Amino acid sequence: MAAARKLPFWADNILLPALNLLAAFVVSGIVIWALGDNPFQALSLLVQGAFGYQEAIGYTLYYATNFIFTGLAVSIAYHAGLFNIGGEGQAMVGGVGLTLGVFAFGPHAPLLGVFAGIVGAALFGAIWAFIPAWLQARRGAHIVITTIMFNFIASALLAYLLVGPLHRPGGQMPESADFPAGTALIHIHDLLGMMGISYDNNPMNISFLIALLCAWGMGFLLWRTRFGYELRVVGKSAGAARFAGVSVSRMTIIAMMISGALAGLMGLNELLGEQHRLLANFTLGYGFVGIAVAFMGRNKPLGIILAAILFGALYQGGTEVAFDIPNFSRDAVVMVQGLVILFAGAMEHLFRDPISLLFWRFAERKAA
Amino acid sequence: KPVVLYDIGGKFDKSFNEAARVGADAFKAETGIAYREFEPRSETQYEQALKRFARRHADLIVAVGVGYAVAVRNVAKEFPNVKFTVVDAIVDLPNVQSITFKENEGSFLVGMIAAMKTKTNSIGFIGGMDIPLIRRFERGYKQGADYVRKDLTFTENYVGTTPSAWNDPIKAAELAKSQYARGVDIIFSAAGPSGLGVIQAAKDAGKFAIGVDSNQNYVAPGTVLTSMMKRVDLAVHRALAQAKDGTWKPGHTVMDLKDGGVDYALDKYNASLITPEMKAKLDEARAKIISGELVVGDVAGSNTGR
Amino acid sequence: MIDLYADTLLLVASTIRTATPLVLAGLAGLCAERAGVVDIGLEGKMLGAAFAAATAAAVTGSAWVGLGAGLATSLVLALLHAYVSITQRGNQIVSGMAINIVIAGLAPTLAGAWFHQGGQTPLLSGGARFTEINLPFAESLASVPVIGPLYSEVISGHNIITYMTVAIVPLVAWMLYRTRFGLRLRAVGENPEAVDTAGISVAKLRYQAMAIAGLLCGLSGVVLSTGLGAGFIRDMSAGKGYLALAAMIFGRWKPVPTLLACLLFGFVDALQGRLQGVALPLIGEIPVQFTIMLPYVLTVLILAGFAGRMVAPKASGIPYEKDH
Amino acid sequence: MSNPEFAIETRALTKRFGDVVANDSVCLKVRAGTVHGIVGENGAGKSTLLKMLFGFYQPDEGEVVVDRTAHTFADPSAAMKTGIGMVHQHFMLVEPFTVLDNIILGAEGSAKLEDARATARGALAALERQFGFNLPLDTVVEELPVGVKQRVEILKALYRGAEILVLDEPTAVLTPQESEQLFALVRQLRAEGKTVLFVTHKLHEIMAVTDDVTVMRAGKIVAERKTAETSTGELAELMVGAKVAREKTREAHGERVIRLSLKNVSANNDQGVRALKAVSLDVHDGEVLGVAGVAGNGQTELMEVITGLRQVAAGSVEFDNVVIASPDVATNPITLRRMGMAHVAEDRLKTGVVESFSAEDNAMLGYQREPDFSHRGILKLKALAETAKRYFESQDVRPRNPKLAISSFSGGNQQKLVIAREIARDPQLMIIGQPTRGVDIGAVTKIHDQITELRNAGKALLVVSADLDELLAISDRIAVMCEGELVGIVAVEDADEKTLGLMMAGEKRRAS
Ligand SMILES: Nc1ncnc2c1ncn2[C@@H]1O[C@H](COP(=O)(O)OP(=O)(O)OP(=O)(O)O)[C@@H](O)[C@H]1O
Ligand SMILES: Nc1ncnc2c1ncn2[C@@H]1O[C@H](COP(=O)(O)OP(=O)(O)OP(=O)(O)O)[C@@H](O)[C@H]1O
Ligand SMILES: [Mg+2]
Ligand SMILES: [Mg+2]
Repeated sequence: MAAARKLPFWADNILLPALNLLAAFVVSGIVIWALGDNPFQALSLLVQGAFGYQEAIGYTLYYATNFIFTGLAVSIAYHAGLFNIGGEGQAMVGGVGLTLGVFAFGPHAPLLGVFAGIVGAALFGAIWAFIPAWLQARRGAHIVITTIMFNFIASALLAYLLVGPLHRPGGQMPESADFPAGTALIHIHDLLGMMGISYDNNPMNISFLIALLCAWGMGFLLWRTRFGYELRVVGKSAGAARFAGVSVSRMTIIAMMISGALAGLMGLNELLGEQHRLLANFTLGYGFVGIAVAFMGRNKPLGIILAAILFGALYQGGTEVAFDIPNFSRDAVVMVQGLVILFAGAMEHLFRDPISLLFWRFAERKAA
Repeated sequence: KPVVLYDIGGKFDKSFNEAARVGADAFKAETGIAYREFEPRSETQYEQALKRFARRHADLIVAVGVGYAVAVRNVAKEFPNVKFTVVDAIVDLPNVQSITFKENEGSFLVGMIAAMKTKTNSIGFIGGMDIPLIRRFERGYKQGADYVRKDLTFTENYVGTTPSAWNDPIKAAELAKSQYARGVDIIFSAAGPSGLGVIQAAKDAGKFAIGVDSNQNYVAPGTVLTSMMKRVDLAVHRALAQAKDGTWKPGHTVMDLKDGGVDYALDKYNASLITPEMKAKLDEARAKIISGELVVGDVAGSNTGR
Repeated sequence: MIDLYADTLLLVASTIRTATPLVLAGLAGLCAERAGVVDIGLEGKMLGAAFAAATAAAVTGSAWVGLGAGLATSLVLALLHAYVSITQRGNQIVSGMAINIVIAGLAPTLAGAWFHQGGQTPLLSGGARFTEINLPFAESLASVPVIGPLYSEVISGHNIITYMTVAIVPLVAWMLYRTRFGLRLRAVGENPEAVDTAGISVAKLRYQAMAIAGLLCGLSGVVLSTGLGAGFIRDMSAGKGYLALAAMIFGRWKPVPTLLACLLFGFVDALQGRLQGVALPLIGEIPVQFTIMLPYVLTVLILAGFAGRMVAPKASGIPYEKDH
Repeated sequence: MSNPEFAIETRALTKRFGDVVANDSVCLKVRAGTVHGIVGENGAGKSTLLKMLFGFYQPDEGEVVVDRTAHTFADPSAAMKTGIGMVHQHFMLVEPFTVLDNIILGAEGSAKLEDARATARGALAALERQFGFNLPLDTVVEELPVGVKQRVEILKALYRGAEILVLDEPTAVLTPQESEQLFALVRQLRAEGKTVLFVTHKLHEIMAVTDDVTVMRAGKIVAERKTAETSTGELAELMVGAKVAREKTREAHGERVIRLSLKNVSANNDQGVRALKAVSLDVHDGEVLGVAGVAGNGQTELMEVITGLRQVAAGSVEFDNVVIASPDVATNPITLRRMGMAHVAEDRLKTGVVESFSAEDNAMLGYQREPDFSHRGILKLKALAETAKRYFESQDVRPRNPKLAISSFSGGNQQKLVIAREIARDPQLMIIGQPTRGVDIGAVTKIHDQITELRNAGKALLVVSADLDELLAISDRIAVMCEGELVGIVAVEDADEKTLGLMMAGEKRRAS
């Protein structure tokens, strides 16, 4: 049983993922080649476009921010034994909360508006997650279904608000008026500017730092605090939880609300950071991809951050490829992302056995 | 080197993005000047794309779609000596040209056609999403029908609330089926690609459908009664041409019946369906609208700046 | 009164049409999970099948060729998912998601490359589609009061795949509960070790189950693009895969309840379309967005109301390893 | 079949897990038509050996000889073909299926279930007559008591034509009655010419039913005896490699403070059925109150109402004269622990520990809120590591690695850890379920000694066990339950297997 033999850390955590990524790119390359484009050009454009220059990095991390938030959201629920497919909807409703907060305080005191927005986003996201959680805990309504349903409901609600109460006066699209002047998260390049470092304009803003903070926070919460311990106990065994005096239903609700709040915070980056207004469908499926991010990151904060950056790079790099290779449409970008999830996320063991076999051959040779 | 930026619908939406592409291709065919293009995946990419091409000194950037309003405003400020033309939205800046359409006027005419053609005295409307832009089509359509006769029953549906509302021909077809089954015999759909579902349902039921944006008569001859054409192709072509011969001017142009910016489609595919009497009535109405004698109602703010 | 009756018939007919792809996908998910493989890749398989079917039909002009292509594609995807989750022991959720995303990108890409109409295939017509079949005497009987309309509106006038589905539900139930294969399939979803020690290959069983799931899901995709629709359009599955999953859970992983759940979804959806713009007593006309969210709200209420706890097959989602 | 002297013979079987040598060139000889016992400490290698005989694990070296031909079984079905049938310690049954479906699974014959079932019924009827079974073929397995489930497993094996039956700790989960029935069945099987090989930790069982016995230690066979020619003492010694004897003896007590007191307590089980009916009893300081009863007669619910895991429907539970449970009082287990109650859960894996957690993390389960494990909500990981280490040493838990997942310790070692955790805080009242289930005698003696020590130290203990010897050995008084009612309480002096057995069956009622 080769699988049982342990690989050195670097092989397990660097070599294998790299190989998987390679496999994903090879397959993508074949498809691109079949479409009549040059895969190597595409790849170099992608890497260049994702990390090649200051602005590119900015965009990459900007997209990554969304994935960190949604990935964390999925992950913390998962540790409590819950499968939250509702990140999308929670992010939407979070966006509503953010907007209300911003418009309530922003006009008078921009800074206050920003804080109100942040609180609103987390709060509304949490509330939107609370309902399915409550239904699961008290009425036994299966959380997977309810969260799916709540995605649809959220989008309808958002659409209503954006052509009704929150509609931009005279606007043609389902979107809100612009946020009051000054109620926005400061861009990283401006921040650096203040520190005298000049950096090209890009949408990356301090919500990225907030995301990192959240990741660290989740790690600390889960593995360093009593609450986190109890949450994980509930996730692993309801019986043991009761034995340990932890209320399963209560924990279910709290965990989901944290999850919802994290999903809701996605709006910080998209709305408060970049769009400066509420848009229908600003979530763009980030909530769903968050599932893949969480599992690719093995539900560990650092893993999630890395997975999120990988996805950010694919988004940004892919866009740049699409700029320059007309045939390489945005759809092709999506396909590449899918392949990466498939190889790097789902087939992580693909190369484990061959590699560890190699290792043991090598070890035995040395022994002999 | 000119650039054309579509909106999320994509350049093959058989609708107004596609029209924009047609216009650009026509320009390319005439002048041999190639253009760059890009289909964004998200609102964020609107601004990203605009900036990118602006930085690479594109001489004219045509942004198609109301969604671009904010992005163009921001980027145009940042690059004051790049020319921008934004279709369907209004941005008043010294280096931006805004072009909007009076969809309601065109819709008025197809509404009249529906009213004159219906045998069941019951006509329908199917929109993609319930948003002001779409409401304008519906308004004009209704008003046009009423202008012909007041005794019509009028059924309307909207496909959904997510972007998939524009890409869900099945749902649209289902809604159309239900309308037809309830006695509607003509449906005007303003739902992008979802509209294809309506046309197909009409075909299956042997009823009529009215296309939108581009001329969709060819999609199902004999079934597509006519199309409410929104000549984005003209707008794009004009902008490109102006930029070429230096007549490009910033400011806001409204394209309406007068300058053929909107109209109903009449071609070999539906000639047999539009009788001379109908045509006469339509011409008369058109004249009245152009002369201003007949005013078609509109949704607040559609053709005035923000 | 007559009116109401007619309206109801229309609703029921529409329900049946809308439910067809859901039922097929729901049964697919059921076969997979009953064997212990969680499959949230239904969406992707549907879309892939829809694309393949539309393409083949467009090229050959034969809906039946399209059917073959659709089934084949979905089958391949299902086996890929099986390989990942059974042989590779990968994460089944990630695998499912991945397949959904790959197809969401690949299908329009290929469509664009082959037909130059963006993410679409050409509109299908005539023999390239499974058009509605009018059963004998549908017309002549239509005039007969009560049963006439029932026959012509509800029973008659669906496409062949819808009629197939009517047969498939009992077939799947029979397979599951009346055959040796079904017994083993259900066992492997509950306690693979028991199956293994009984000398049956766990992997083989699960592959077989996934193959069936693939075919069923393929059929649901085919009906999308060649039956209910007339061609492929990007994202045309529009979340039906997830809805089917919900229906399957709602149906407690059992064929007939799953069917009912799908019919319920279909019905409220049809009802929703019917209620748009209609002024209701007391409430008056409700904003269309709220009518559109009605089906989902209703589902949640029903779940909370009397659905009670739902327990998945014990081993579903857990890759099988021999030790411990 | 021809009649070789040995039904099974293994030649130098070796199995390694990583660097653990689970079986070290084991040569086992089992005479045909006999009952053969295997004993050994937890982790001695018994289960591994059995799993290899059954083709569930493949040996790294060596081979299995059945009926004079050497085999290396690729999988269980290969072993089955040679007539070996195994009853696993953790039953291999599909809980939601009926008994019949479980039995035919994999050996259905016909592709249509009706036919398969019909033919099976016939064959089973014959088997049941031959071996005196009587199983409810159409009942769903999850509704059956353990003992019956085990018979299903055995019938399953016989139905597959097993000539040699292999059982891993068959009695670990059985009540005395059930064990008796099992042994009757085993003798019956031998009479019918079958060969039976089984692992147990209870030496008197070896004496009672086996013809030969093999002793394993650390993966090796250390002794083989004819049962007639050995004694429990010798076996115990061979197993642990040293004399095992109970040092602790119960000392008499003066003061009789009532620590725990149940007054007409009733409660429902998870299905909402009355499972506990007006039970009243007291537990005093310095005494062990044993609770006997056939599994599923309310003992579980009894422990749950006391330990705050189940709502009381009527009556009240008092601890230190405080009402801790009544229809309108429910006390959180954490509070109870702080009041000085400790709980060793009877279902270790479902309740007592979190299987996927490390032994370390399990060392604070239930006590995570105590100041020595967390302060202001922050865990004290260092303190935890030290505590776990202490537990491991005090109870001699093996392998000595607190970072390992608890699931990779044997049940016996898991139990040691749990006990260490629960006695660590010197509780005044201990509620203990199945203290030594699946634990080897070395450990059993130690645990029993600890219980007695606690008693002598004036603690109050309530011990629920399916093992009457155990209860008779450690209790002062024994309460017997039947159908949720307290049949009676007898002082250990005037209690014996027989009377208790009758009371458990609800035949004989008497109060102390
Ligand atoms: N699947 C496995 N993986 C790794 N090590 C194992 C495995 N199974 C057994 N072992 C090791 O082999 C040794 C013998 O295990 P085995 O199950 O045979 O003990 P045992 O005699 O059955 O113990 P017990 O009396 O607790 O059942 C143990 O020390 C254990 O660590
Ligand atoms: N995955 C594993 N890794 C390491 N050791 C293992 C593993 N699985 C089982 N073991 C070892 O196998 C031995 C016995 O395993 P088994 O499941 O037979 O325990 P058990 O028989 O239930 O224990 P007990 O007889 O004490 O109840 C234990 O010593 C355990 O350490
Ligand atoms: Mg064992
Ligand atoms: Mg054991």
